[in-house]
Amino acid sequence: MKAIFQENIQKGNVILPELDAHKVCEAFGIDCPPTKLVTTREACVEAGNQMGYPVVIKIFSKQIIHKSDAGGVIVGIQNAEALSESYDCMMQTVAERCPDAIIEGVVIQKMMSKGIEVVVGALKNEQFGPVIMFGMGGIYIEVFKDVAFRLAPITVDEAKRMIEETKIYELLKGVRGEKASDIDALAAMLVNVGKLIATHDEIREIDFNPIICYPDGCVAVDARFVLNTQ
Amino acid sequence: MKAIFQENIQKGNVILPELDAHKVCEAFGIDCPPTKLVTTREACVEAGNQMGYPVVIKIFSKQIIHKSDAGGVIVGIQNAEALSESYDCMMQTVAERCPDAIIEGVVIQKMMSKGIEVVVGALKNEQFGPVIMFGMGGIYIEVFKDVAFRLAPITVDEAKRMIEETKIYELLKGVRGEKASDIDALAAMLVNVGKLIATHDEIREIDFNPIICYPDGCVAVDARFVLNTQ
Amino acid sequence: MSNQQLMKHLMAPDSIAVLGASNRPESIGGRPIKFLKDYGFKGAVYPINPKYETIQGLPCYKDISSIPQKADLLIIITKPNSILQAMRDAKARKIPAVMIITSGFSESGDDGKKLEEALVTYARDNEMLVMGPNCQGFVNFDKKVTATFTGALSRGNLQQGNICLISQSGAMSGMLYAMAVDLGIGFSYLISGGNESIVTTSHFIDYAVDDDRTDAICVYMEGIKDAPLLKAAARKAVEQDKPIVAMKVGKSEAGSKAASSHTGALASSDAIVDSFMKQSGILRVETTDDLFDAMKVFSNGKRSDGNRIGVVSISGGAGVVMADACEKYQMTLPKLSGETEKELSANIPAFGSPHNPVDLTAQVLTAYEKFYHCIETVAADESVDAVVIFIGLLEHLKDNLLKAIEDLNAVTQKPILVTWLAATPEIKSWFYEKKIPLFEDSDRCIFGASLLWRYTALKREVMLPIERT
Amino acid sequence: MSNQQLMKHLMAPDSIAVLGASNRPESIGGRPIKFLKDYGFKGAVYPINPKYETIQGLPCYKDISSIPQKADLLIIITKPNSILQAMRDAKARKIPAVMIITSGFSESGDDGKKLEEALVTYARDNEMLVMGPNCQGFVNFDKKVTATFTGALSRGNLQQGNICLISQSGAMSGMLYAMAVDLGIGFSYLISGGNESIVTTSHFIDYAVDDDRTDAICVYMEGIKDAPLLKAAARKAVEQDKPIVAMKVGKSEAGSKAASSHTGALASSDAIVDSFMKQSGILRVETTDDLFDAMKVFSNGKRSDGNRIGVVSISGGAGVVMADACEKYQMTLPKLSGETEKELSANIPAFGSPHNPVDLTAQVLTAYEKFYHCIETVAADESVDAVVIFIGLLEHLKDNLLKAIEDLNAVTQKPILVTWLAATPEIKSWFYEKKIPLFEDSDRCIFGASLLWRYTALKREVMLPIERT
Ligand SMILES: CC(C)(COP(=O)(O)OP(=O)(O)OC[C@H]1O[C@@H](n2cnc3c(N)ncnc32)[C@H](O)[C@@H]1OP(=O)(O)O)[C@@H](O)C(=O)NCCC(=O)NCCS
Ligand SMILES: CC(C)(COP(=O)(O)OP(=O)(O)OC[C@H]1O[C@@H](n2cnc3c(N)ncnc32)[C@H](O)[C@@H]1OP(=O)(O)O)[C@@H](O)C(=O)NCCC(=O)NCCS
Ligand SMILES: [Ca+2]
Ligand SMILES: [Ca+2]
Repeated sequence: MKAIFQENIQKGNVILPELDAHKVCEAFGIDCPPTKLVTTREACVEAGNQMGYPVVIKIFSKQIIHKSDAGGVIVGIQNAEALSESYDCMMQTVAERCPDAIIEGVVIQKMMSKGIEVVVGALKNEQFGPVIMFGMGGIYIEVFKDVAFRLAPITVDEAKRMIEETKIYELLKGVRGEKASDIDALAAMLVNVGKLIATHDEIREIDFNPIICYPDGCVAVDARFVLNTQ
Repeated sequence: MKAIFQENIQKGNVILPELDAHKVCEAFGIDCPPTKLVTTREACVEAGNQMGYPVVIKIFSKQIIHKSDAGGVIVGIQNAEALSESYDCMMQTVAERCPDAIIEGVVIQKMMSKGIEVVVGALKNEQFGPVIMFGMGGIYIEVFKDVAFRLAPITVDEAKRMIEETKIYELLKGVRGEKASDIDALAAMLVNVGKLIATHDEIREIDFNPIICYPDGCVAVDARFVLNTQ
Repeated sequence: MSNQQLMKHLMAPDSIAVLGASNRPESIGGRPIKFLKDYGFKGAVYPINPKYETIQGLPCYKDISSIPQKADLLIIITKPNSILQAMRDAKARKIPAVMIITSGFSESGDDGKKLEEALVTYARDNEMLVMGPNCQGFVNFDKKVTATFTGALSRGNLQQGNICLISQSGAMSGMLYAMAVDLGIGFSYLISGGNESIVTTSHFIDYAVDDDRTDAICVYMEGIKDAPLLKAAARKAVEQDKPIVAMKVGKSEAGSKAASSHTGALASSDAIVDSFMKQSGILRVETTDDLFDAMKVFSNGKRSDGNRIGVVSISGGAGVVMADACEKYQMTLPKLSGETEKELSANIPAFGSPHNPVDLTAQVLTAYEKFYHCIETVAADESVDAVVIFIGLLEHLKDNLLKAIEDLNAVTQKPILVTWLAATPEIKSWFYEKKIPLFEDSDRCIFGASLLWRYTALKREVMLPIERT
Repeated sequence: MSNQQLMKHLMAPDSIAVLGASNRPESIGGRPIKFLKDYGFKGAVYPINPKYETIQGLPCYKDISSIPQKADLLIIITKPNSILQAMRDAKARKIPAVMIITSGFSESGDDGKKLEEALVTYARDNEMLVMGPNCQGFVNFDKKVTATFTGALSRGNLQQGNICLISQSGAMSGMLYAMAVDLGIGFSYLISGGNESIVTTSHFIDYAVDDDRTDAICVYMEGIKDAPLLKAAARKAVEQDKPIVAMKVGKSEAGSKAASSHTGALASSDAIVDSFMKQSGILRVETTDDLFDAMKVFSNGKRSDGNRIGVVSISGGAGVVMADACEKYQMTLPKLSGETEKELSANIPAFGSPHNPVDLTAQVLTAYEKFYHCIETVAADESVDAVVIFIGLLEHLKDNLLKAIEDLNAVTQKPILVTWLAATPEIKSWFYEKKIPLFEDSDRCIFGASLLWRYTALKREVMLPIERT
């Protein structure tokens, strides 16, 4: 675990790359969408079949910053045939548009279905040490400030109280006859994020934005770790 | 105008059918997505080309209540070719699944792009008469109760104050460098909805949910008129 | 006769008959007579009760027909079943206005409802003005008309002033009055109309807007009976710059459950009343404390032009509290101009602060001139719409401080509000007399300032020409 | 020596030396001497000042070395540059604790900061306890230690009780005390520690938790200096069931602008302090009024087991206001049991209501037995966690009403809170004496009840066994 952070800090990375972030999450029991780095069309299709459709593929290359502009992102791929075609198509387009880039492979990821979006974050406060945050997702968070904070680490009970403190909790409980989200899973995730920030000096800030909540689990779609590089 | 309501009330319709609702909106300067009832594949494609892609098509038949189950809804059609194929495909599936239904045609509608979702509503209050409502869109409205009310009709100034009273206004103004939504258009729509409810005894309640706001206009994607049928 | 002229018989009678008057001064039937005598009502009072020759020293009459002269107002305090006959007798005696204290009408079951309907029909048919039934009554402070049995008047003071207080709850009316009296607030009218079978709160408000002695109208409101009249009266009030402030209770009542739309589910009756008030120019507040704060700031005729507050404090600590309160009540603490800060710097020791919220330090307070100069400098700054002065304890410096505040209040158009923590009774009385709003909590003081601004904003909105539609 | 024993020298000294004592009783150097004399401090007081033979009638000493006996506490009120020497002299004289009122240290520029650093270094090296500098001082009400110059004590009362009030703002400390005194609240300690260079608010809180005479600790807080100690003290307080209530100001201060994440942008320092308090079991309130309400409810040792309030009112109107307030403060008005309602129905006239909020009507109040029976019935209902009684005016019935309330308070474990609108001074004093929380606004009363419940909930959360992780 430490190794991942140290390595990236030595490289001068302020932000942990996606695949490393996934590794960290996995080690701390934080679910992310199934994601895999592949280097052949066959491996890609096999991965797609394994994780189930729809999937997204993204080009993996240090030289390509703006993946979309390079034709390096294809979303909503519904089956193996389309995946195979998309793979070829992406390789061709990227090669045309960025002839100098070294292509290390393609990241394939399961596309997550709709659910209730929330945010989980963490940071180090000078005075109080590690702090975690829970709040509503999407663009609304900055306007409604529907967030709760706690000093980390926290217990499951504390995590639940954090969730209950927000208004988004009403939605997580299920309104208008909709199924309730998996609040146990969400609380467990908060506890885990708390452990993570509390035990790693290398991390400065964490943003999971959004986390999608389902009746049976919740998944961190975007995991952003800001490292302590100085 | 009156005629549309009277006709539906005579038929015992509590809810105004979509195409009639669109007519009412048009007459009152309330933008809806371009929508057309067509009866042939050619007319459908022509309509699609005219309104621009992507489009949605929906079967139009009094006998079919659950359109989706009958294969009577296809969304995300990206071009003329796909539209033509989709039309044929829908006709065939619907005919198979609902052999007894009388098919009056197909409704084609432009698919709206993402924007900020708000809600506009109106109703008649026993004591105070016509009332209009403005608020945030989506599932959040019931939890955050981010709504403003006014007795109708209202002026443009009052409409703007209504909008400014809500927190969603912060988002409409544009956060994080995003373009502001067209608040003038939204205010004009509120004024028009106010006129509509204030001048028609036939209407009991109105829900425009959602209205999608763009930097250049706003569109009522779903217009629901509840009629006074007693 | 205009509504206003008719209402005058009720609200400003020259002579009053009391049916069911009692010789026991502490009983419901005895109190109005006692109060009319004690507080010096100048007109004629005719107690009516077959049991007595005299009541509390006044000649008593056996029935309405026996009173020696026409009365403007008949107060009725007899059993419900006697009311209709009393109305007929009043009609025969050409008494234009009747106030019925008696309960047992629409508030209590079907029989009462029928009785009230009969009463209303009779009054309408005969063009008689009826206040109540089931009402606490009213006080006209200028004419010393104490047509009420509220225990609040038993305390021995009739505090006259420019606030008209209307309470739809009878019990609350006396309590609010008594508390406001302790806060130094004076009244033009105190009114509680009971069931409002004919004369409604809207009528009282309409009447008060036209009343010369009333500068602001404060209402404890449970519901609105006559919305169009209230709207018209509120419009008139806005034009005459008389604030109407309503503490409307029932916020927590649930919306209609049977709604068939999203809008219907969200539109609670409270939300709709709220819009009505906003659009009519009625300022809504939430608690009785809020209502008292409104009385404080609107007893004083000054108005605020904006939400920018210049704070002058004797302590740095208070500044943070003020900033918190400003954020809470949507007020701001503007940056003062360069000249203002320079001028302040020249007068404040280095451990103070010339930035808003200005920290004078205790040192500046010992001399009238220095203190006056500082608060005057802040008040004169163009970026400031209202001045808040924060003081605590320091009763030994009160002569300087009060004189400076009074002098500033006289020369500036801007509202001056004072927070004086732990003020002595003497200091409080001084502020009450000068009608300079005084608060004992900075949060409440900023709230008071916010009421001034909210009223101005509301007024502007309601006054906007209709053409912009 | 344990921290608590060390702190005793400072907080409960048997003898006090005052360096810079003055013969002018109204000056900063004169007041502590005056107060110690006036309020009857039993220990030795040694004024030190080379200018005088005697000070305010006490023998005066020319320097620290000359005092006849060891002092527990040295109060310093001389110029900043004299402090280090005074510390050395105190050390030589084996004085364990020093309180420095003088300003001109870290609060005022770089020179002051250096002076304070030197002071801290000296004190640490020599294991001396230092309160201040730049502090208002403290009062130990039981021992009559008035080590303070606050003007609040010039009013001539030392109101002893069970609340420890700590204010990080010196000016606010006296003002809060004076206001609380007017609300009938009594104190164990009044403390303001200034720059907290060595002894911090956390130390004071820790000390107060262990103090037998303190039942609740109320803090006016600007910032936290020693979070781990505060957390430990707060934990101890929870275990001993002593509420710590903090009015933490600075809510409006903006979050860090330089944040590189979403979380960072939202995590204002206030939000983080807020979580710290929640997790430590410190109850946070917002305004000074809130703080006084906390003092009222926590002066009384009763605790609430839940958020369900049984309201007994003399007026139907008050019920709506209570319902509004309950919604605002997350309290509920539960349905009473069938038996309770039946019992109430048998005692209340038909125009009252046996449903929560119970409307007794004025009729029930005239007899002690009936009133007592009704409030006792509500208090006994299992669905009720706290009882709120609403009264207004009615001072002529006070003997019956007060006796019933007192008797109920004695037999029930549940908290009794009273809203008495327009209560007379006599009625107020009665409540102050009985330590039954009295409010003059129903909204505030429900807020007070909510504090009781919030404290219980917070306590339960903090006490939860850690194993559940
Ligand atoms: C009106 C009310 C006070 C009368 O109560 P009461 O005292 O039981 O009734 P009484 O029959 O004794 O009448 C009261 C007085 O009027 C006199 N009276 C009775 N009938 C009368 C008549 N026809 N003509 C003249 N006087 C009459 C009685 O002699 C009595 O005087 P006394 O007290 O000196 O003996 C009572 O019915 C009532 O409504 N109370 C509630 C009032 C209230 O709360 N209003 C709303 C406030 S928000
Ligand atoms: C400490 C302070 C009050 C001294 O102020 P001052 O009156 O200007 O100072 P002085 O030099 O006159 O000293 C005060 C007294 O101590 C005496 N004194 C001075 N030096 C002394 C010494 N070395 N030993 C003994 N006594 C001494 C003086 O004679 C004087 O007594 P007097 O008033 O009877 O003449 C002042 O510096 C200060 O800090 N004020 C602010 C205090 C404050 O606000 N604290 C924070 C509250 S939140
Ligand atoms: Ca006037
Ligand atoms: Ca104790």
